[in-house]
Amino acid sequence: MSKPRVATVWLDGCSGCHMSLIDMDERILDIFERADLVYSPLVDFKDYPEDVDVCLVEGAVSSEEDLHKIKMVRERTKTLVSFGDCAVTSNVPGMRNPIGVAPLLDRAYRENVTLNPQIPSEIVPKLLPASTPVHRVVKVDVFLPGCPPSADLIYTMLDDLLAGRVPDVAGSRFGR
Amino acid sequence: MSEMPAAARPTRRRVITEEINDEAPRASAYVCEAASCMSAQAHDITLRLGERAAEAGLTDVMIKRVGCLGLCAAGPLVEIAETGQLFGHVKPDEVEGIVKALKKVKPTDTRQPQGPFFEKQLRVATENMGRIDPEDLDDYIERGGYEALKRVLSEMTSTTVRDEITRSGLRGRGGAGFPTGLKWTTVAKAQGTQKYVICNADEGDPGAFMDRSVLESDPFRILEGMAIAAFAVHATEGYIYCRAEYPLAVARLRTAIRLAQRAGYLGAGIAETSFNFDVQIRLGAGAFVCGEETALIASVEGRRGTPRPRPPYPAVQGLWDCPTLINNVETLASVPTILRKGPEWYAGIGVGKSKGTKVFALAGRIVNTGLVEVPMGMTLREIVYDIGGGIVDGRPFKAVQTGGPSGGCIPAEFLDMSVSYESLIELGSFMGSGGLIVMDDTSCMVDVAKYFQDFCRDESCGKCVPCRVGTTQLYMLLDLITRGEATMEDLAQLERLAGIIQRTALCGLGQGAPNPIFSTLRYFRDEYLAHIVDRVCPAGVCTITPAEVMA
Amino acid sequence: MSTVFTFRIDGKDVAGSEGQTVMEVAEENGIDIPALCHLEGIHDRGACRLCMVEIAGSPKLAAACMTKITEGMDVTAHSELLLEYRRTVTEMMFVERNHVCAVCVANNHCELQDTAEELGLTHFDLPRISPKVDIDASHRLFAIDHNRCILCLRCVRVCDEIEGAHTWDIMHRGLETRVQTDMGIPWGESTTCTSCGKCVQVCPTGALFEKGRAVARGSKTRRPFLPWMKVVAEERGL
Amino acid sequence: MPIPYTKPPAPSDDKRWKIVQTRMRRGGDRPAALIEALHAAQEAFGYLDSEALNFVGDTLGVPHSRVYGVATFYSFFTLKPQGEHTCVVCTGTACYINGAKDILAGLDRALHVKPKETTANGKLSVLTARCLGACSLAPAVIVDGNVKGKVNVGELVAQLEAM
Repeated sequence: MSKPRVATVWLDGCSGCHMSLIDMDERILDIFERADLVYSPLVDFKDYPEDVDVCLVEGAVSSEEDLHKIKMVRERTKTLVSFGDCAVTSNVPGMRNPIGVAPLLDRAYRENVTLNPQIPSEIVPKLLPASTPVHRVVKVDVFLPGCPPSADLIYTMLDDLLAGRVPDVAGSRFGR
Repeated sequence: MSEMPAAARPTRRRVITEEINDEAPRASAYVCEAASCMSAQAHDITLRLGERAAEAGLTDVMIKRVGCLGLCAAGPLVEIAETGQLFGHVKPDEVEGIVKALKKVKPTDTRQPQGPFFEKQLRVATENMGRIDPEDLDDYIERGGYEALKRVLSEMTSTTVRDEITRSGLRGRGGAGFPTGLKWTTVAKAQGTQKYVICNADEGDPGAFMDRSVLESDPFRILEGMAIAAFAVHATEGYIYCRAEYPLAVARLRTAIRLAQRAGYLGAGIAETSFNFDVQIRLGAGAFVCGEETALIASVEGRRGTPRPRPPYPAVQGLWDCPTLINNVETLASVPTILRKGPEWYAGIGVGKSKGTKVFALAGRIVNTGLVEVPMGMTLREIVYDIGGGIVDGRPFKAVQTGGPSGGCIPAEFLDMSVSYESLIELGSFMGSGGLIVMDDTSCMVDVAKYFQDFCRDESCGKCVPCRVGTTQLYMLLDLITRGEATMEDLAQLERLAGIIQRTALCGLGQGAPNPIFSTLRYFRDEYLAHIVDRVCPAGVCTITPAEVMA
Repeated sequence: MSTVFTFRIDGKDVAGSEGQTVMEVAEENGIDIPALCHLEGIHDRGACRLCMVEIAGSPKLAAACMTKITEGMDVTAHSELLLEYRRTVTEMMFVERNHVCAVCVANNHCELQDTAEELGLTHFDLPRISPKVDIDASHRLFAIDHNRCILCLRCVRVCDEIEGAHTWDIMHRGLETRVQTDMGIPWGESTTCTSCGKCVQVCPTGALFEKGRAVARGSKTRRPFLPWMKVVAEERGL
Repeated sequence: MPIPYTKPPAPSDDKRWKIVQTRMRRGGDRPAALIEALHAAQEAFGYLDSEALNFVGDTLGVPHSRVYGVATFYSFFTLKPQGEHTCVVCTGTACYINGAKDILAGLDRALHVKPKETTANGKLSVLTARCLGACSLAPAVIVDGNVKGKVNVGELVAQLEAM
């Protein structure tokens, strides 16, 4: 029997959750002994493959690109994990929600820019009206809050998932 | 300025006879001067009628201002008291017909039936409504006013008064239907030397105007009811907490209090006994939640009208922490009649545990909008079709909403149900203060649920979390549904959340806020599904977001 | 001597004196009932609805902080149903304003955060309200970020009942409710504030904080001054 | 012994303060008279500014923050001056199902004024009320204190424009 296929995805987040994943130290060897890493910003795969068993999603859904990506990920994944506060609550990316997109872009690209202020239109993906948690857009199977979730929690959760158990996320909390 | 004809003295009753002779009038015209008719220039009609009658040389007629005649839809209204002939939609310059009718009245005339709107009613709390001048104490006394109080003070003890009220089976008419006798007994037995009586006239349910009409038409009755209640519970001070939105009611109450004080029916040594009781008015200031008794007390004390958890109940610890009796206007209005006619008479009316009569305000898509009082146990069909005259434009009946924002919508299949506290609760609605709002096929029930949720979130005092936050979230979910953007998960979320708010909110406003959702889901789930699954609003009320915008 | 009542909480036999609340007796017996508006030493208001308990024979839930004990009462303080209610109510507090633990001065020193963890609240299903609310940093020593306020009104009560300044109160109603100083003026312009800092100390979240503290550095040293004040007040017969 | 406390003098010699002071005295100059006093001040001045709120609070011995809390809690009190004319649109249930929404939309369309707002020229304030109890006249509005029933949006706009 082939090993379970694991992926990680990075949407609108600071990559801190991925850092915490690496913080598992030598336990990461144990995990990838038991599973194949088939897609991740940490490794060099170009496309998200079909038939992924577990995917950890870091970051909120903030742009049209994020939205497109998470829908595709959901279609190709069995167990989707909302990984860290940005994915779970929209956290820091969500702080812009009360402000609105237009004033936000104005502040960032016009008001505070002295040289040729302009709002980028082609080179960056369009922002959604609000930055939302992943489960607002697609179905999520496991929630692991934390900013970031501790390496111990990530290990326990992956360990459970790979062993086919319902993951125990007790001890996880918003923030740290 | 030219001399005004004597007849044009507007605010006196017996406009003509008073000036000319003291004999009983041969004919009388009663002009409705309650708020609804007043807003249609009813007062001009009183003036004009007086002038015209004087010009026509009628010296034996009376033009009298009275309270609500009930059939507000046809206002302004004038009634010839001797014959029962009713003139609707009267214009100030079209009073000749009434003058002619006054001329024709013969001493042998008797009141003719006025049609089912009037004949099917049974008036207890509203017995003087449309019969007396609300600013004339003598008129009230002539129709039996203060008989009950005098009997109470001369022949009865506080125990026997409470006993009679208990035996009458009277229950709180403000909504929940708590047995009035039991409440009075609790207050009477509570520890404390100082006790208070409060009349809750903060009628806030949208679509309800019973209390307003009683206050505008028969204010002395409330004062008498309060005095009897005060005697029964050993209170010496009373407050009437009235909405500031009812200026006419407040003005008439102020007049009534002044007249009653002058005549010795309020103040020290009432009716030449040792009983003291006085009443003050407190104005509300636009907060629905102040209808809740603990919030009302906070407001009378000059604070933000926020409720507190009960117990302790106000009957034990109320105004200034003293035992306080709080009764609704209609409850107190029923008291003098019950004591005059006897508890057995009252208990003989009604059905099951719902004794006596109930005043309803008919509104919405109904022909005879107005105010009616009927025995408990009458069917909805009789109220809506026989008394109410059916639906406007002959459209199909869809639902009737009772109980205000804590109530529910009852569909056509239950039109033959008899109305009582119990039957309404069984159907997922609520008696409330008695507003009946009739809806036809032009109303979308999801939109109606959203309307009430908007009301509740706007009127939430903000104290407890489930009401402050939860009502807004229910509104957001309903808004999503009416825009055609919701999923079945959203509907499940709506139901779950509604259940939690009902259980965890602090006061009746929050606990009752989900009721319109529950009842519309119970009877009109197909309309919710139409919005969610088919993305159409069957009644054509809601604006559904086009599919291409959503994609 | 006050009467002693014996009764049960979650099946455990407990005893308390007449006049005590269910919450007080539960605390004495090591039974933890979640609460955010309750704070020993100031008057309870029963508003956060986290301490709702079931009392056998009563169809309605009761706030433990405001329910006086009676002889033989049977209280259920923990059940699956109550857990669901508490989780949802906590969720409501999170989605009402804009709580972002990651950038909060009270991160890891926050009673709301703790409550969420205790109740196993891992995400929010309810729609977010995302209101635009203000931060007032006009005071010399302290600041208030309304994004993090859950309207427990501990600040209002401690300012009134303990400090006696009544600088804080609330304004508006419903979702628009905010705590405010004097006439709704900036805190720094308040003429009644004594800068005693009690409001900051009792704030369960990062809404009220000392200036100059970095993220997660806003640990509030909870000196037990409130119960002590209560004892003094009782001794003086106040 | 309580510290002796003197009531503040009226903020100016405007006669209207006398009315407010009388109403407060009738309430015993105690905190319980707060709502009555706010009613009196709003009747006298049309709205409640901070001068009036401070004066009422100081006279009755109510902390300023509490006065402000009470004044903002009740929707009947207004802390901003109103337009020359007011139009209160009833949004009770009966009015709602008989088209109160259309009235508000019509006012916004024709006069560019939303509920709780005043037109740019200061002529008209539009307010809403939770049921005026004139359900039999639905939809109803109150224009400068006079109830108008069975309102037609076009006629109402014409009437308001003519004022």
